[in-house]
Amino acid sequence: MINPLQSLAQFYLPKQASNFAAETDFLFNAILWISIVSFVAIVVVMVWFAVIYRRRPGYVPKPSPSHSLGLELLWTIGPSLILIWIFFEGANGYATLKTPSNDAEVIEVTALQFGWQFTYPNGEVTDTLHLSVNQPVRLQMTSNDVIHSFYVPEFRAKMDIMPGRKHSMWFKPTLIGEYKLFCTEYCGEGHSKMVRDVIVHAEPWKEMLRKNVRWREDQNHPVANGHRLYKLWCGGCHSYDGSAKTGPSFKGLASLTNREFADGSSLSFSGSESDEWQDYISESIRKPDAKIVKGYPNQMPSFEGKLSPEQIGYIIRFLREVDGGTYTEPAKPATESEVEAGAEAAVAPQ
Amino acid sequence: MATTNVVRDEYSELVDLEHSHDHEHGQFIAHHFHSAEQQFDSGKLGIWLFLVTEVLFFGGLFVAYIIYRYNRPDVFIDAHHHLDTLLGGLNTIVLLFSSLTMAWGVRAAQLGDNRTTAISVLATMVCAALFLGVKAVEYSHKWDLGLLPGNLFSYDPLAKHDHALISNYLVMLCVPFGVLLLGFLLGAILNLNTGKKLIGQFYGGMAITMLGYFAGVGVGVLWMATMTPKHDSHDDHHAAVVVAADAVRPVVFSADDAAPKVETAVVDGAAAAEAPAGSTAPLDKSLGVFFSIYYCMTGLHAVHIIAGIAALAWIFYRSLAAQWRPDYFGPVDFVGLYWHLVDLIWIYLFPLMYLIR
Amino acid sequence: MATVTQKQQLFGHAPTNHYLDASRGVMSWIFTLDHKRIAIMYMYGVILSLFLAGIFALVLRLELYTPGPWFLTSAQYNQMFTLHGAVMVFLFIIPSIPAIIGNFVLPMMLGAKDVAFPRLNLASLWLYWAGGFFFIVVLATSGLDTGWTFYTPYSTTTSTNVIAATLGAFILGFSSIFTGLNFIVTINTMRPKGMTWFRMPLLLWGLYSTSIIQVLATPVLGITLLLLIVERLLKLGIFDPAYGGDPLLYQHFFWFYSHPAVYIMILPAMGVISEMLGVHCRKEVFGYKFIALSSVAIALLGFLVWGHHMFTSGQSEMASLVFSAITFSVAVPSAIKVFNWLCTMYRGDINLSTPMMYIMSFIFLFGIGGLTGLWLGALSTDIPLHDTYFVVAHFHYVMVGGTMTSLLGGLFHWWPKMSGRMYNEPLGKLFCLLVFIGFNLTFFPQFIMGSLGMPRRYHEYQAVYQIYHQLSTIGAFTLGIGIFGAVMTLVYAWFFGRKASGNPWGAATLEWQSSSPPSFHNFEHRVIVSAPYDFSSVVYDESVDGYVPVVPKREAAPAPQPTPAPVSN
Amino acid sequence: MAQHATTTHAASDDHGHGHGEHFAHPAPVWVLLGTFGALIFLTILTVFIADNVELGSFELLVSMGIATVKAVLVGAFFMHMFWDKGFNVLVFLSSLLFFALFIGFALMDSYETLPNVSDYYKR
Repeated sequence: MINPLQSLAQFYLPKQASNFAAETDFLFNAILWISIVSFVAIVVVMVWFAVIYRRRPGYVPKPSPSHSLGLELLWTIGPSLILIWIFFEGANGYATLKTPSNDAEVIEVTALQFGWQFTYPNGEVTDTLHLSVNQPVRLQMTSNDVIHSFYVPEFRAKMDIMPGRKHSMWFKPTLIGEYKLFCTEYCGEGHSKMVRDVIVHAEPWKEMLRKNVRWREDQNHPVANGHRLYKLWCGGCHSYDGSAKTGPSFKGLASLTNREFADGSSLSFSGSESDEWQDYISESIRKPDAKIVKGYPNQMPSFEGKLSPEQIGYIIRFLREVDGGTYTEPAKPATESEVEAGAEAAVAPQ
Repeated sequence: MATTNVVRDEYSELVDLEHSHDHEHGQFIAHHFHSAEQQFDSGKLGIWLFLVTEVLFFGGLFVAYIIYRYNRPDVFIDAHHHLDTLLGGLNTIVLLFSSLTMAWGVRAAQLGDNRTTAISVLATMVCAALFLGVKAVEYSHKWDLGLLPGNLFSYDPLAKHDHALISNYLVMLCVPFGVLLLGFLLGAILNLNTGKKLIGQFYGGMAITMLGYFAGVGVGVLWMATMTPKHDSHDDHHAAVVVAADAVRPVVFSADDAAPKVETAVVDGAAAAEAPAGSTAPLDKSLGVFFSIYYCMTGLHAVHIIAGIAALAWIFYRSLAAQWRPDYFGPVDFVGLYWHLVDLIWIYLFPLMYLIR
Repeated sequence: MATVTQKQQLFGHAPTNHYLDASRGVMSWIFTLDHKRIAIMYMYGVILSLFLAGIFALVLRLELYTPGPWFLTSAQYNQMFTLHGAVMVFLFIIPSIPAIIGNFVLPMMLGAKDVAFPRLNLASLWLYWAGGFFFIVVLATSGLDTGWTFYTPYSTTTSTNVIAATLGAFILGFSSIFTGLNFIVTINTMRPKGMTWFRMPLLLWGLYSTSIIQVLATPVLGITLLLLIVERLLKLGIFDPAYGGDPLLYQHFFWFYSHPAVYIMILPAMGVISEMLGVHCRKEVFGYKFIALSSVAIALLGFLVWGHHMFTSGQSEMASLVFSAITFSVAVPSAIKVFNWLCTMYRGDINLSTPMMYIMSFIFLFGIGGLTGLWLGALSTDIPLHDTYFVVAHFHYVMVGGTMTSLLGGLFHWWPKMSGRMYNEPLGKLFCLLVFIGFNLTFFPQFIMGSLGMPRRYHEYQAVYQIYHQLSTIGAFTLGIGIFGAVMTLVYAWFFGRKASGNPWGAATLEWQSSSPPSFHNFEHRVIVSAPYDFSSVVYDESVDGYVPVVPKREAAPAPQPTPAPVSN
Repeated sequence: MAQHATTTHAASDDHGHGHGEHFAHPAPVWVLLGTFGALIFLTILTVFIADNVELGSFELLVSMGIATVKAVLVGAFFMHMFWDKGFNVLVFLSSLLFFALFIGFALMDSYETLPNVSDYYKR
């Protein structure tokens, strides 16, 4: 049995993918039909009056009262009652929204210009949000820089994330699928690029995490480590395929021979193995305001203390890899010794 | 659509009424008002509405003050060591006295006694300038110590504070008033000698006002001089307090949290960048927020005092020109109301800033 | 004995020395104290701002025709929407009706020669220009990309010219305060004898309520922007969390002004609609007291609801509940007005003129704008809709559909008085229709994409929303043509229109007792105060091609006199 | 028709009379001096209390109370509110009402969200 109103709703409402959706949509539709009825009534009456009482030869208006306390009370009290009902329905839904379930899994969310980082209970960090169906989650959210906002339309859930305080929200995904996560508080140039995927898995993601499917830098290829760190920290502002983003692209960065800066100075490099180049990259990550690339504003935050020297080394390896503008996943290193060798090679000069 | 039933004779009556009452308008009644009282009532309501905007303008700062005092009571209690209650109290009394003279001036204007009005308004201006002089000493002393707003805050409780009694900042703050004093003196002498009595008296009065500023500076410096030994020991005592507080940072939000963590870098980023690792006692910049609010509130108040002096000067000139009459004293009353509001705001600022214990 | 010539001089089009001709030269305009000239000069600025910000809007809409970036970079797009919003809000919509129609009509409705403080009025105009100049500075330098809300900490860290823009808005705030202060005093102390509070025209109630908000709320904007400037310069640490500040506090400061400011925008529009409706239905406005008092109620309640802009911001749940509840209480007085307007049309003598078209368009658009507010006031439905295109559509329906529609309607209605000329009726109606269609085509699709989840202030968007964006873009250009055409119709009328009589509509309020355009001192004769919507107090007179007041018998004035014989039927 | 034309003349004929001082209310000298004396006394009192009396959390309340008494004195007598039109007094008091609303809501919100801020710094 298909509810015709329900099937109509698919044209103006996203899928219902969380426990809030049905309740919120009920109120949405209720207000919609209340509005349609009252609006149509108003417009019909207005147009009808305008037609039959229009000024025309031979038309003589009949006298009519200029006030009526009864009518005024009617249209004061009538709408008031409806409004009170709407308020309570809204408040009810809000209460559900604000009362987290007891068995909620906690995921830490860090928003930064212009990307997201999700830290799961076992310490794994990803840039897309992985959830398991029917498992309530509580997001503990902080911002690295300016105000962001976490919004997944299908979940009917939204929460601003302000720097300097901790925000918390919860929901229970109820529908398997892939959704979009939007930033809905204007946060700067790359605001509209701060869109990531939310994947609701059929099998419990939690189980996968228990099996310790977390990224271990010491067991992965340094370039793969670098790619992962790029997605978490750099990808919001820097492309590696040469496309324009907030900051300069990484394409051709490793083969750079000369870099001009906003203050008129410049640096020359003799290849990406040279100390000058590696020092420059390392400094740009830790103290970005020291050298601003010509043509770009001084807007990059410092990652001092957020990335370890090893991690900066992985990023440097990644930069060399994507110099041509494309990234290919390195084959998994075969032996432990290769991994160790890779990790040593990756450590950046200080 | 309708026939006219106008009584045509009436038109001639309608026409002749234009300008019929213009001759009744006195010198001070604008053309669009019917009477002195209507004009006075309009002005009075206007100035009250202006005061309403002033209250809400300052209101924003009071809200900021109360929110931060509520959020960080310890910072605010810390802060009172740096404010001199006696100078603040002196300034309070000076402002209250200026309110008295202002009210006296309004009364005299209402009675048509222009001479008393001029003297009262002059006294009010001298008090206002004196207030600014004391304030200049307070400000410059704090700037010497590095008690600056927000991120500029660089007060180091461990450093020795042997600064000159008359600091460079104070000299800078005195320069404009010195220039004005000389200008007014010159103007007064020239005009009185050439027989332009009115403007000469006005310049003379303004010169006396500027002297009030230097009187305030003098009082402030003398007080600072007598206080210096005690003040320094006070600072030393306070240094211990600050260092102790630093040990348990971030004390502001959680007393039970012992060591400052890397994650607080967002807050301490600026401080950490300036203080090299391993140096003792990083600056507690949270006190800077108190001084942000302190300078915003007292600074905005000082701007209002300066604007008040300008308005009072206008009243002073018109009093010398004997323009007030029992049916025309509005401007004195309106400037008076403004002046009392400035006083009112200080009445609240004084305990909020200086009397926190 | 009065002759026909004399009557024409009094009530017909202006014979000699009207306010436009009273003195000549640029200086006589720049330093004028005449409220009518100040209104005209405000009009230049306001219409210019409308066109400037309108062009920004068209550029934005064109860019959004495709999901990916087209001809603007993200940085340029962000500057465009910020400047569109900031110019529209601070330079167009807030001053629009009070500064143009209010300044021109308010003293005349009181039968007065000028507002209470003509010099303050002129200062207000200068401050408006000065504020506008700062926005030009912003345009000429590094622009502005914070959104018109200047939210910290983005506004304290971005490299664009936030200081010039906030300084401009700060100055415009004072311009607004001065206008409001002037209007309150004028209405309070300069009402003529016989005009009690409840015999004032409804436009005056609207302007009075607006002025209350301007005086009470705008200073808070002033201090907020001042603090923001100092925060940027000195890193105060009041709003910026990097130095211990609280961004949520900024939002409280900002919306304490900016929510009431929404009513600064719409209350005068409601006043204009109430005023014109009576005239063009030639019938006493139904439920006068309810319309009048609901304006004041909206103005006062408007101060208690600012938190509904912050439902998702992390403000406390208690605050959200309280703000939501009070928000719904504001809906009631708005509903009262709409129902009363409908009842005014009942059994009216409805003149289907261009202003009447704008009135009906207003009721339609404001109806949608108001009703969609219900979703945004209710907590659970606001959460997914907040900061999406649903909100964009909602406030455009209220601000543009409401305020701009009634501004245009009001200009058509009072144009004969301002210019002394009649506009072209068929052209006026045509462009009104174009504005109506274009407006709905622009903003109705935005409701749908908003409820589907399209966030606002996005340069690039998901392809599923493209069809709505395309409709919206087409609508925007239709709307642009409509507005441009309507303004051009008025400009044409100013120079080439048919001469208008003193009272072409048969309105009973006092400003229509002057000649068209009015003389320098507004009235050539003593005004006759009657009830504002007593249309039996004016009768049509062929000799002046307009309406003239029924002059009371001498012995009857000023005591109430019996109702004259019905004249119009 | 509820409101029919009750017509009167706008520019009243009787505005010409009474250019008197009936709208001026000079304050008596003893009131001014008495107010000033009370203000000085209260200033000294509030400093004395702050320095010598331990009031704990009531301190803010007491000092604000004294400040309010001072403000009322200044308002009533120096600013002539005691003799002024009721409407003007209402206008001024309304500013305090709206200020109270502003501060009330902001403080209520700040009070309830303080844990979110302290949580952040505790981490």
